[in-house]
Amino acid sequence: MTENLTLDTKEAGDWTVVEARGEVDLYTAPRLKEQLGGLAGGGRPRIVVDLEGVEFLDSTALGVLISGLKRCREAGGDLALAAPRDPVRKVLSITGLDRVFPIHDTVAEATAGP
Amino acid sequence: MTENLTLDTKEAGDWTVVEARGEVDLYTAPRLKEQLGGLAGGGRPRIVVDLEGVEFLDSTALGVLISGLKRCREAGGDLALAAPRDPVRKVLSITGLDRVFPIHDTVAEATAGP
Amino acid sequence: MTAAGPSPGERFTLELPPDPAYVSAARLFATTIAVQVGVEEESLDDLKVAIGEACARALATAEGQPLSVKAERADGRLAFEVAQGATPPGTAGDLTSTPTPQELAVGLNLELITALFDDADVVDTAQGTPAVRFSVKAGA
Amino acid sequence: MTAAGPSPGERFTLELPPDPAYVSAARLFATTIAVQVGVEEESLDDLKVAIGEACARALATAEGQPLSVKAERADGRLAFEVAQGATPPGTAGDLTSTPTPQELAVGLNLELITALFDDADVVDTAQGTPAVRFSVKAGA
Ligand SMILES: Nc1ncnc2c1ncn2[C@@H]1O[C@H](COP(=O)(O)OP(=O)(O)O)[C@@H](O)[C@H]1O
Ligand SMILES: Nc1ncnc2c1ncn2[C@@H]1O[C@H](COP(=O)(O)OP(=O)(O)O)[C@@H](O)[C@H]1O
Repeated sequence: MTENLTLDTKEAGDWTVVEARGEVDLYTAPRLKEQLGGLAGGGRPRIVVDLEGVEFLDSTALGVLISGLKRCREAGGDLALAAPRDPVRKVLSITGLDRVFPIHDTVAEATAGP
Repeated sequence: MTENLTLDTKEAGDWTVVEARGEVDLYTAPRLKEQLGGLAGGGRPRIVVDLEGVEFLDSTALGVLISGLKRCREAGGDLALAAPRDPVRKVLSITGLDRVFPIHDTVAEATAGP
Repeated sequence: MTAAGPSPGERFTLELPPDPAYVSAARLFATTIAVQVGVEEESLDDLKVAIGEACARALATAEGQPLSVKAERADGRLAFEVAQGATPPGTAGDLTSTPTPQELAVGLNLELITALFDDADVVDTAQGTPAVRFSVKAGA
Repeated sequence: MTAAGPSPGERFTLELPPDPAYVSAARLFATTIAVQVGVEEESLDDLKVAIGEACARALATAEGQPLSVKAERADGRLAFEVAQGATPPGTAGDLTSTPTPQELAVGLNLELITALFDDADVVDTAQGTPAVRFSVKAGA
């Protein structure tokens, strides 16, 4: 089975940066969900999802990000998105989710917050 | 319409190097045929087809190369192949055409001949 | 067998097992055909999104049926049709519970497709089954 | 709708207009499915060649019929079937004349496919029409 999505995690102070690369769709999104859930439930509820390497993102992926956001906020943290490419930005904008998530141009900007 | 094959021509003394890149198949091969026929019939019957950038080559392409070879030899020239990648080499070998065409590892080697 | 370009009225069909693993193949099919018939590059990302959402909705509404994507090139457009099932997309259930990502997604499927393609619609096909349809401008 | 991998007995179908322009889409379809079901990377180039030759032979033997490529994943293998026409591949005509590239090619179609795939064969399908068949080892 091919892996169309790779996920890498690194820590930046209180924040955990989840670097996604490839396609996040209904097939690959469950792995992202697991990753976000593990962090939010494991005492690391401040997450930046680095979308720079994401070429494609579908509604299931949006659902995973929304549920990740809720779990993070319930745990006193937050979930921010960094560096979405134009096609991903368009999907976020159409669904109005660009007003739900903190969106930053760079990971550094996202993790610089309070 | 996309172009899956690009062709560039440059002269090297008596030789004309036809640099092919992409896929040479039943759809794109007619353009190669035209190119080779024009050279063989136009007083430039010593041709090296540079296959380094060719990812795929089918039996129609082989037919075009064979008819090009004939036209070149009829006009007192030759048609050599340079730098075929492994998959292309395999197709040439299965069909026995590796014994029909002069095949060289590099374009320089091909044009160095007498 | 000539190298002449494709002519109008051409039909393209793809059927795949109803598994999320193959939706990416459906997206690739659609963009490959689109490129070949001269759809502008700016439309390809929207096309990928719409095909992906239509397939996701198909998986949610037509359990066990193959994923089916058809395209027809006619009148300067490339029209897509993605078969859907008769089952209404999952009722969200207990409204006080947190929706699953899949539940959130089903609500977004059509929203995204219609936002991206003006003529997008869920229609009944000649076979009496519903399908998502939309079209994109093809080359000359 | 789970992320579980595909299960055995899966069927894949592609139909395209009978035009040389679309044979590359058929090759891409075959390699995409192959990658997804775990066919080894070393086999992908051979697969591309065989699908391309089978489609070329289809265009030469079944004028006007859609290009049809089917695949079935079962018993750890991915089996391909490319529909062929009943017309015998172009008789080479006057043997003293120089064959056209297409005529040379038709002779090579099956030679290449059978050289690359041990089980390659031209068989009669259940519909009574011939098809080129061959299979490749799939992943677990
Ligand atoms: N299908 C959707 N489309 C767009 N935005 C959504 C969707 N589902 C949820 N959201 C957004 O995600 C946020 C949290 O989801 P929701 O379940 O509606 O809120 P709550 O946390 O109050 O239950 C909301 O602000 C909402 O705007
Ligand atoms: N279908 C083919 N498969 C392999 N080799 C071929 C094929 N057709 C032609 N050739 C090779 O190309 C060369 C020229 O083709 P051919 O028409 O057979 O020779 P001639 O120039 O004597 O008419 C030959 O040496 C032959 O080996």
